[in-house]
Amino acid sequence: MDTFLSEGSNLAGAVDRAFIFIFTISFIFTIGITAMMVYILIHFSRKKVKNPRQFTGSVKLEIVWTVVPLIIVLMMFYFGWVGFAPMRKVPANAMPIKVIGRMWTWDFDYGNGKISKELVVPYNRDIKLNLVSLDVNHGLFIPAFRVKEDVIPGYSNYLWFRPIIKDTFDIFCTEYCGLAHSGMVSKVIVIDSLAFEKWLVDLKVTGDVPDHPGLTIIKTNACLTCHSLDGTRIVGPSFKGLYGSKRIVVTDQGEKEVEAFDDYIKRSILDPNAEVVKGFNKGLMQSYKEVLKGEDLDKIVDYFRTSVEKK
Amino acid sequence: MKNHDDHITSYSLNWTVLIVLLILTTISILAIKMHLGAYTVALALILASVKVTIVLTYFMHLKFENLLLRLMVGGVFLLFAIVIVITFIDYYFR
Amino acid sequence: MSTTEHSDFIDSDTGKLGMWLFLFTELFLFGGLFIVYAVMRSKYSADFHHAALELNAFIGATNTVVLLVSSMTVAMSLTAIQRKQSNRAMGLIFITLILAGVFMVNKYFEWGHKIGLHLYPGSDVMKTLPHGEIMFFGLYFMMTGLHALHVIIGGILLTIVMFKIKSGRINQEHYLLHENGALYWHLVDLIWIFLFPLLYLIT
Amino acid sequence: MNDSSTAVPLNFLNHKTGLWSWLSSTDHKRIGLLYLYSITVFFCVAAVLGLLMKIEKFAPGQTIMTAQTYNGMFTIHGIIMIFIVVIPGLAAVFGNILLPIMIGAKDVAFPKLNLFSWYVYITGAFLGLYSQFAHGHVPDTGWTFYVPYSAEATSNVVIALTAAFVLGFASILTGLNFIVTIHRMRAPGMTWFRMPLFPWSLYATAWIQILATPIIGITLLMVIAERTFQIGFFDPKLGGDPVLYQHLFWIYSHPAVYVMILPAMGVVSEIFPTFSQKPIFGYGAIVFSSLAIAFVGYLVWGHHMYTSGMSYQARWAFSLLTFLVAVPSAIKVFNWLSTMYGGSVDLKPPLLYAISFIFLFSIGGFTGLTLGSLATDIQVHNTEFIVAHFHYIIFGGMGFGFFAAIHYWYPKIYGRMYSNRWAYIAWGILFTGFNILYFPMFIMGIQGMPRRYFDYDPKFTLGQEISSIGAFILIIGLIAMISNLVYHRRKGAIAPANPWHGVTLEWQIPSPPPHENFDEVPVITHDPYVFDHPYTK
Ligand code: HEA
Ligand code: HEA
Ligand code: CUA
Ligand SMILES: [Cu+2]
Repeated sequence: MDTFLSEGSNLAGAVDRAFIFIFTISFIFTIGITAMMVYILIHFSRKKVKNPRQFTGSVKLEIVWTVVPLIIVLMMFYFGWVGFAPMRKVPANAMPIKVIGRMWTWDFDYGNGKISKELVVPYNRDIKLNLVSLDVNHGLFIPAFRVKEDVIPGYSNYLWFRPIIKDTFDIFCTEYCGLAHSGMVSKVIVIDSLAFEKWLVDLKVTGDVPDHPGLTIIKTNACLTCHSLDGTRIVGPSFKGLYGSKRIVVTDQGEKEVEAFDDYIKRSILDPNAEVVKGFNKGLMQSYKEVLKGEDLDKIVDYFRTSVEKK
Repeated sequence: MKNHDDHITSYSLNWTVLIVLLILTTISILAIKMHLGAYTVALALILASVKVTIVLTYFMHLKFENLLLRLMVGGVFLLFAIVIVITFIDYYFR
Repeated sequence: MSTTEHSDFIDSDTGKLGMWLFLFTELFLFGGLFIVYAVMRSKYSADFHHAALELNAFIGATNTVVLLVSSMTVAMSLTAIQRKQSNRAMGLIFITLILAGVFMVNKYFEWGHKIGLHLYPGSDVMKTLPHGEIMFFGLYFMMTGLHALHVIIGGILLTIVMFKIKSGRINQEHYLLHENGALYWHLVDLIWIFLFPLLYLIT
Repeated sequence: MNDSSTAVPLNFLNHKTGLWSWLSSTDHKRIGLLYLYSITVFFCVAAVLGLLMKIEKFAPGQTIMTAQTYNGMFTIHGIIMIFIVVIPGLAAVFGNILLPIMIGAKDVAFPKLNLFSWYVYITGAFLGLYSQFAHGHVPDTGWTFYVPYSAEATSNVVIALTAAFVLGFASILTGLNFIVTIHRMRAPGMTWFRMPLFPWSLYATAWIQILATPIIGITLLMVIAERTFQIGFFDPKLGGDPVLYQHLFWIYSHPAVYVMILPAMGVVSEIFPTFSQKPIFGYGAIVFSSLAIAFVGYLVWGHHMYTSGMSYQARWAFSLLTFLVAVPSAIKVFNWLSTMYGGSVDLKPPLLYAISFIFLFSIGGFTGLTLGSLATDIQVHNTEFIVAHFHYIIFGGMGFGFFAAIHYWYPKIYGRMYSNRWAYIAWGILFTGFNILYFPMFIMGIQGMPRRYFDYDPKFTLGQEISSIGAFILIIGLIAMISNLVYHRRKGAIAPANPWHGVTLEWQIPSPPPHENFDEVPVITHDPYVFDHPYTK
């Protein structure tokens, strides 16, 4: 199928094998049936046959043409299934890109507010597209990659692929979405990993920058009712500039100075009353041991670190 | 053009059927008070199905109809059940 | 069989088969709603539970009993006509119609109460509810509304039957319409038997 | 029904005259003809829309219409063709005219209901047309009315939905009537397995009609409720589920495609024995495969939703079921071929159409298998490949089946013969045009040309041009065919009662049939396709 439509992704080969299998069988049968009909028309024409034979059926033949097509279609099913199954198994390290469909454009969101109108992907990397619709149904179709999934509001659908040809390919919308449905097209551009990194850095930030996951955790656990982000003093010390700063804390043994790195921050969350920053009251904060698990703590620490680094 | 061979259900049979139906209704109302958890829906549906079967057989005279009609009714309910099951192949595994 | 000339009389088995087929389509009509119900309930089980508390299980149960009894009276009226007791048949149908009326009155109060609470589709209160509850009330109004429509149609059909018994056009020999009217009424009952636990008895 | 002395014997066409005698007739044959004429008119309207779309697509960019017009056009083209033309199609036209005759009855079980369903049908059909002209936009949702678009679009979608609902009701009533007729009205001696195959196919069809149609009815009602009362069954903004709508829609609309094709299969099952003068091969297998198609066909709807984000398990389960439903179709094709084999085959126009039915239906069916297979459907879903698939299978299958039927029973219905010569010529043009029109769409579809596209990438220009030219050839063939039939309705040679030496009951009564079909009730003593019976010798 190369001359016809390039096999632009790792998934294309198996799909094309299914095509070829089904088309070959179909071709053979169509030719066979047509040839048979022509043969009958010539050979058994009324001019030649005056005494049609009056047989009415044959159980043996019925069984044959029930079982043989059954086997054939099961094979077709198998090929289709084999070509399809990998499409739903996304490799764990695939690079996620959010695709936002709305009447009648595509947005490709690379995170941190970096949104592109064209899908630029690094060559030979696993890419996962998370499909989101803001209004009605759309369909994301990249013919050269043999992938297509609908983009349906209220649902989170996805697809993945690994581009294996460096080139530019079409993207179509394949779910009817109103007036400019046919105009809802874009391109996918496959480039070198290095070029991709550079492109991504150069991409202007146009969208909302989402919260750091650590900050999300901080917000959902209502930490901000006692600790501010901007340096204001509330019930507890502010988080501003926390990471790496030096603090005087009061412990049971007396005062001491600590540097606020990972261990200290985690200790303060799990056992807040062991070391209390001088000038604040003990006993106001409960331990979050039961609420926040290790991974969450890492994210929180990471948030503090990155928020300091940015300055 | 006449209904000569039609079976006539007696008044007393009708009464009996009603009483059974009322008892089943009471059970299904009481059942929800018993907090059976996940089984409540199942129980409610089973009881409803039993009631429906009774209505079909006696009130709607299926018991006295020919086999073909009974098969049709059974088949129609079965088909609907299959449709629900197949729909849930999608929703259950999502 | 159909060996006689064209006539307005439809032979009873033919007519009854036609009615049954029609009932099948009715079942699938409600069936579509049941599919939606099943899917939505599995998606929003907590909301469904919560919203169902708004429904008055007592009215629901009363209406169940009303419909079951009315089902019996129709069945009995058929027995009566078969036994040539026309007056009794008419009386029984009359009771059925009264019960249908009771059902509708209950429904009226039930709906009226909901609407009084602004719990109807598109209302201001409705917009503030969680999705699952909106869905529950949507289904509630659609299902009971469609069912109530069937109660009304069944009532009209039975009224016609009653007048035909009076005029003698339905009698011991010819009671196809009566039979079909009764079948239709039983269907109304059948559907309610499923609606009741699904809408009112959610835990 | 006596008057053998008068020049023109009384028959169902002339025993009463005047428009009202038609519009008020409960005679199944007249009702069938009412359907035939109304369907032809609607077909021509929708076909012209199809042609206009092809002209628009002759070149990329806007040529003769705006995108809005184009979108409205394929919507109404699809609605008319599916709901008004092919779903009633064969069953309402030839089923009505022939079913009672073929089973030896005087009429259907409920003649008044039959007339009533025609009126329901016409009401629905005009509602459909009205949605085009009513105040506001033309509906532009596609015939599938997918939500949320259909719940939000500002056009007259509600009218179009109501039309589809009303039409569904007519379809249910016809199906109900046929089932009862077949159960209760067969002539003495006509056991189930002495019934010809066309009635059998109608029987299977009728079950689908009464069990599947209510689902679309209630679904459309829900969409209407959603639009008018903001009950959000399907709109995600209100907690609804757009994919659930697709489930419900296809629970009906997939079985509906077998409502279209099964009667056509029944028609060719009549034609092959007659024109081979040989019993049908594998009568039982054909009967049971019809029933199997009806049953399994009810369970495969999800193959229209492979890309909708269904669960993985549902996808392969639906794929497997889809492949199973192909087997009964295969059985039928092989039985038809074997019926001709060893016969005395006479290539009259009806047989020519029946043979092209096999050819086109096979291509449509095999591409259906391409769609049924998961991997390949992902590629061609919602591309022109689908458009080609269903035009091949609906127009090439049901359409050519319809043309076969009309050429077969024309002399019976009107008592006149059309010109064979013109029938051959028209067929030649039609068949050529058909393939030129639709085959390129398969190729473009695989290359990625999506459907419902007003505009397209210039790389598809050549294919689109070839396809558009095919449409013009096709139209010439169609006009030739229709003219041949219309012209000879009055001018044709008088047809004998049994021009093709058929053996089923309709050929044993005069052409056109008398008002009450049979002077005396036929008593059936043998299987339907026995060719050495005294009647034919
Ligand atoms: C008359 C109407 C009709 C019929 C009969 C069929 C028959 C079939 N259809 Fe088709 N279909 C449509 C009308 C029809 N279809 C329409 C209108 C659509 C598009 C709807 C829309 O989205 O707008 C559609 C769409 C459609 C899809 C959805 C595609 C998509 O949107 O992604 C699929 C997928 O599986 C499919 C499959 C099939 C199959 C497997 C059959 C089978 O029944 C075919 C069986 C026939 C054969 C297999 C050929 C004959 C057999 C032989 C010659 C013997 C040899 C056979 C073997 C060895 C197997 N069809
Ligand atoms: C029975 C079904 C049927 C039939 C017969 C046809 C026939 C035709 N169809 Fe249609 N089509 C559908 C069913 C059908 N279609 C459906 C269901 C859709 C999907 C809609 C959707 O997406 O929602 C569709 C979609 C569809 C599209 C896709 C639109 C898109 O996705 O962008 C196109 C585009 O080319 C098309 C074209 C045609 C053409 C050119 C014909 C031609 O074959 C028509 C040729 C015939 C003529 C031009 C008529 C000639 C005769 C006369 C003029 C009569 C003269 C009168 C007398 C003498 C009395 N159709
Ligand atoms: Cu977006 Cu079509
Ligand atoms: Cu289908």
